[in-house]
Amino acid sequence: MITKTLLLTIALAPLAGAILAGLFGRQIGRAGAHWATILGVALSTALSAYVLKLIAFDGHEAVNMSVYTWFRIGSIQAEVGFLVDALTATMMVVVTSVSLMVHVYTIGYMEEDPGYQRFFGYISLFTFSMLMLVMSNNFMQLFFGWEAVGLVSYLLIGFWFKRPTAIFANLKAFLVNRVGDFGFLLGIGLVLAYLGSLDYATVFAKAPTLVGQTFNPYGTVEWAVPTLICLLLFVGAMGKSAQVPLHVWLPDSMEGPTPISALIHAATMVTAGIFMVARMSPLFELSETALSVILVIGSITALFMGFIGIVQNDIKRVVAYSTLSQLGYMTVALGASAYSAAIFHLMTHAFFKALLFLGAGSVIIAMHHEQDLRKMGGLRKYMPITFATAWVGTLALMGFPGTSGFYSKDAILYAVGSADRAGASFAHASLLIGVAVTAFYSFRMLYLAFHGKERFGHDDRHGHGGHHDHGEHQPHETPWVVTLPLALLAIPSLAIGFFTAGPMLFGNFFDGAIFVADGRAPLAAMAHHFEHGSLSFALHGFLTPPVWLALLGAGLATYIYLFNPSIADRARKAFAPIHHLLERKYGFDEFNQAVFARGSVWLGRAFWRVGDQAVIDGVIVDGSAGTVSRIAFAVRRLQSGFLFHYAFMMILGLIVIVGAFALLQ
Amino acid sequence: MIPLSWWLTLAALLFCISVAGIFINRKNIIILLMAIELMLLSVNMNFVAFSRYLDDMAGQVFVFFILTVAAAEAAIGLAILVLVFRNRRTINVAELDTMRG
Amino acid sequence: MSADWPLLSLLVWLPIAGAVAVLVAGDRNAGAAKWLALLVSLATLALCLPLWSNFDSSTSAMQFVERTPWITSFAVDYHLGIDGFSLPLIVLTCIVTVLVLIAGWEVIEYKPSQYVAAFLALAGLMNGVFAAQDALLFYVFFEGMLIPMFIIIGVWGGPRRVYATMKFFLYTFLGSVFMLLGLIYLYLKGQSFQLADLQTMSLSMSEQTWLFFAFLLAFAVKIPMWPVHTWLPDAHVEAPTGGSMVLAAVMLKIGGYGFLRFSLPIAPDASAEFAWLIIAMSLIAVVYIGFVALAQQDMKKLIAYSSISHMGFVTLGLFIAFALVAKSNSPDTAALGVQGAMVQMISHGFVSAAMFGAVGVLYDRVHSRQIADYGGVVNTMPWFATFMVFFAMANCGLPGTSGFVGEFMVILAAAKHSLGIAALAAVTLILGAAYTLWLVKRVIFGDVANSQVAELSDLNGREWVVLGTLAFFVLFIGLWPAPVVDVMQSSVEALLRHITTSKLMGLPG
Amino acid sequence: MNYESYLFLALATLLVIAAGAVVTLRNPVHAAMSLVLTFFTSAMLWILLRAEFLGITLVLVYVGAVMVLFLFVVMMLDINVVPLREGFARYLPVGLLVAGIMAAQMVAVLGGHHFGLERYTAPPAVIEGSNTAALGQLLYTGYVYPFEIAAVILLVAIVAAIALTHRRREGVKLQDPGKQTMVRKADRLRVVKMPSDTREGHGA
Repeated sequence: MITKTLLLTIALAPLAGAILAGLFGRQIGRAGAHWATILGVALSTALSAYVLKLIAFDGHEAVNMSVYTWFRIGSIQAEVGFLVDALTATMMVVVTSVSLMVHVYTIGYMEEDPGYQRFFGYISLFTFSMLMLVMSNNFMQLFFGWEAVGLVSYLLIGFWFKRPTAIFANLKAFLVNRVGDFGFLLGIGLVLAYLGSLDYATVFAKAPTLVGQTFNPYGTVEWAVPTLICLLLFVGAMGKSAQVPLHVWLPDSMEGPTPISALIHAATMVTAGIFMVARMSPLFELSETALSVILVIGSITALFMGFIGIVQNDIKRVVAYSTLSQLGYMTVALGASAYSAAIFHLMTHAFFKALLFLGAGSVIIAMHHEQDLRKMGGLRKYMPITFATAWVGTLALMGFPGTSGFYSKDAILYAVGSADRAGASFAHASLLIGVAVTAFYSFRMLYLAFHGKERFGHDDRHGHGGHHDHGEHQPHETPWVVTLPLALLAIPSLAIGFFTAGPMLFGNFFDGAIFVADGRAPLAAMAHHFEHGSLSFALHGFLTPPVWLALLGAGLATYIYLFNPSIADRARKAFAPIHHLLERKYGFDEFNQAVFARGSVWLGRAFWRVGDQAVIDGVIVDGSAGTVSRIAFAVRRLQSGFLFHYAFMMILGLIVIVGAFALLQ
Repeated sequence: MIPLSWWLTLAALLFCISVAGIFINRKNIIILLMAIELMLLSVNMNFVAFSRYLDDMAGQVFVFFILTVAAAEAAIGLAILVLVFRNRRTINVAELDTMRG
Repeated sequence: MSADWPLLSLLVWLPIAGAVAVLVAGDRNAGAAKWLALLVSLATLALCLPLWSNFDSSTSAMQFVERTPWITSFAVDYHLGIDGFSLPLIVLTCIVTVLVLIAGWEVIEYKPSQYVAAFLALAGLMNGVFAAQDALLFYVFFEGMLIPMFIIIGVWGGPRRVYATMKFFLYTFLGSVFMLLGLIYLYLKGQSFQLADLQTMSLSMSEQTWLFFAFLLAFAVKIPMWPVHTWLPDAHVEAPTGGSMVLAAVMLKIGGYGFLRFSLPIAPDASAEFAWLIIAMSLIAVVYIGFVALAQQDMKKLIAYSSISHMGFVTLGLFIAFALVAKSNSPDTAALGVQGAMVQMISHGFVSAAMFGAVGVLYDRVHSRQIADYGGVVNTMPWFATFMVFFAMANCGLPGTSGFVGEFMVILAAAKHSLGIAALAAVTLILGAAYTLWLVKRVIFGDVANSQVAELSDLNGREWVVLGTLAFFVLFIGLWPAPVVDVMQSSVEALLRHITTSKLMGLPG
Repeated sequence: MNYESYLFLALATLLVIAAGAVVTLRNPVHAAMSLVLTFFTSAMLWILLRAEFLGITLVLVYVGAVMVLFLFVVMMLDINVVPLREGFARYLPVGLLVAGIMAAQMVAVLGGHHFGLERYTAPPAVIEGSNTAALGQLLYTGYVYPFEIAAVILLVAIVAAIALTHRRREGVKLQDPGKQTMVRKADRLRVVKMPSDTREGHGA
């Protein structure tokens, strides 16, 4: 039975761990810190799994309860409460399990880092915030979780605060998230304005009343209210899930330690936006235009970020851009009203992307914090487990039939294919190309890192060989603490799709949580292929275009990077302008930096110099004081001290008076 | 017979002469004091003339008081003059401008 | 402690008597003077407990009323009383005074007893302002309050303190003179200075307009609103840490409180008429000042500009209530707006006091306020850095901290009225985060910048108490604002009922 | 035009010339003397106006006291006249011009039109009773307080004049009879023990 105490323990266990590790880190020592947090998160994972079992298998109906009233003003009230249904349960399990893996992994990764306790405190605080976000039953608490997660990602990206690039990246991440939150808050404001409440239940119940209403910002311009609300909410999702205009912070967030890249910037936080849109499906279903906008933006992100992934040389950046591209896929799924497919892809992606990130982290440990793919190669001999798990992750990412990635990605492709919304065809095309691109860059990374000749050899060792004793420069497998999570994550990356595809996509797993307008059946096309189980669907997969494209991409990569590396260089010279464009990430960063960062500082200085100091202070405040003293000085000269001047003035006065008297007579 | 206007014109002339006096020699305090005495005299002239033509003794009473005040004023004026001379060794108005603003 | 104690008079006159006692103790035994002052301030804070517990939040009538004739010839009474609006502000004043005394303990060597006495007097006068129900008594406290602050900035301030304190005093004084004119006019018209009478007196539209602008000038300078704000950065930069904390925490709120007590109830129709003007000025304050804060090089100036930007929300919250009530007749959202303004005042009191306290901690060690002189403070002062990041987050309105509550309510209320206003107001989310976190990046994070930062020592016990208490309040209101909101709810509703009934009633326009 | 008007004209021109001399003469003593002449002429004019008491008072008070004071002061202070006259030539035209304008204005106002004979009929040639009696009558009844105040003013003027100019100059030998009488023996007489100088050898 799901009770309030159960849910509270799930949410607060990580918080307790965080407080213990964060504030009392020195007292409880390094071991104490990681045990406290791991126990907290483990407890939370177990209970979440129990809750998922109750809801998924024992048919426990959704729970919606309020913990305490945040504030009540007349009819408007905001509470802190929990809504646990299929969607929440899935997300809870995904968040807590990935967080647990990352916690265990961090023991190895952050071994010699001075901020050990602080790091553990932060990641369990993150788990708490993510759970609050996921489990909330009203907009206020959703926004609380939303920003708390942004805060923790700020703290974690800037964890190594000595590195100037890190503290630049975390400021940038927070500000871009805040731009998203700006739209999000306005969306919430409109929801309150038009539906009078912040609570999901009442909002979703009254949602249909929005359909006819229009909002005219100025003059005769009419905007449909549902579209406006949904677009504003989606701006929030764009900020958090890094969709195209607001994606700039994700690649930079690789400055943070790898575990958080896995936890936050692959599995959980970036998916918050997708979760939010899925949770708000009753609202989004009301507005056709909003969904097409989501569709278009998702496809742009998926395709163009994928292209950048090809030219990246930093192992973490390749995975980061692949995350961006996969998020694009999920957004497209949302756009096609296939919310369940999006959540399904979110879940599978969480596992295999976390796997790839942790694998990359393990490679980085082995290479003594060397992240450049061009200095790696042939690591398969030294790191068998990491190599194997990396292969599993790559296959899942590529969507090789049978792997979980295959099921979720195909679901999205089918959904987009059958969607008859504006922009669906463009989305379908870009996703298909995206499949090939994804396969290409993931295999490129795989080969550069693990296959081919060892480029970390002895020639450039002198570069920073100093602090290494020469005997140990051979990379070796990372300790069990690192490889165990890799193994544990590899299992769901392969199997979870196979087992859960049926119930999640076509069963009534999400019925209570996700609402799809009755006219639309996005996954019908796929269902018809799926009658006789996921195995046959997998085999059938080989006959479908997406898999061919994937194999094509993989083959191309294999040919170039294994057999004939020179092609890569020739290609780079041949398509130099395109390569340059991709290198500079379409100029987003330079543009933002120049226009927004320097622009606003310049504007601030202009306002301050001109507005405050020159106008208000100079003219009005000191100005008036100045004129008074100037007048006073002028009058002062009248009193010259000479008697005759005074006499003259008296007499002139007399003449004037007598004159006036004479004239007036 | 002498119309009242002649008297008033005479007094006005006197007054203007003293004003001219003040304008002309700006430097010598004594002449200034004398010019002030002259002004007072012209004022008294008017008073007497009016009291005569209006047949009302009040004018003359007033002249009486003006005389007393004028005398007092002249006395103190000269006392101050003496003091200024003692301290500054000069009574040239152009050099006495320490009391400026 | 039943309610028969003259709580409010005690709250007002105990600190002032304490100030006199401390002055008598004099500089000879400064230690005794400081301990006595702390004792008095703690006693005053203790008085707040019965005030809060005996306060009946269900009614909006004045409570703990004390009334005795004072100047009989002009019907001026010594009339004290509090309702939902005054109570939280009085409690805020008492808390901040105690913290400020602790903060300035060792730092002030020059005439410490007078420094401490000035703060006690200031506390008493501020309590007086919040409790006065007689317009003239309010004016006396309103002006009296300037004197201790004038001395605090003038004597213990920084290099340009004379210019700053003179500007501060004249600016506020110019504003309040017009208020006095208004009050006198009202007295002549209604033969009474009691606030209750003034509020119910029927006034023609033109009278109301004149009164509205008289009050507007007085309180706009105090808040400070956009065009008349330039005194605040100078005053803050030159004021000592304690002075800055009190100035930011409480004195700015008197402007907002003044709107609630005077402009809105006495001239409702004029307020409704000119609500658009105030909303425009507040939005300019939020956006324009936000950008100006971005370009600051001096920490205190940056925080001063940020508090102007935050106070823009107060006036925005108050005056949207009119538009909401008039146009889309949704009293609840209007109440949300006014509640948002009040909570924003209280939370800004704690947050800005904490930020100035934090800068004070750095200033006590390095004697510089320039951002360029710092860098990588986290390496040598980890605990201070934790506090600073927490308060920075509160300053840019992170949910879970009190900074968020006020802005959240005001933006939601604004969204009901017009999306454009809400959008402009919400810009503070981005700008606030930008300038605050950029400050944190340059000062806290990064490598140890110079030798001074290298030998910084972390917080001592005293600073722990100050920043700890403020952090507690910021977090408490952030996580559970209900108690503060419930106390004010009935007064807010009463105010809204009052300002929606027009005062014209057939009077010539 | 009868005898009276001729007399008036003569005296008036004399008065104007004397007044002109006061302001234009170089030497202050000459100026003082011409001021004396002015006062005498105006006294005569006042008597013409049947205000003989005031005429006499004028002569007594002004010429007697004030002009003497002036001369006394002028002679006491050895004023170097030259610099005092510097601006004379330069400002003469301005002075005359201003005086001229004023005179014109006043004449325009005080001229015949307003104060001519038809407005103010000529007073009776003969008045019974003495002017002094009438003045005294009025002074001691209606204007008693002002009269007292005038006396006080004079007293104040005297005290002020003395207080201002009086100075105690040190080094002035003067006797103080009071101190002289209070002297005692000890102040004046001091008994000193001296060795008696016998004839041979001038003492031990």
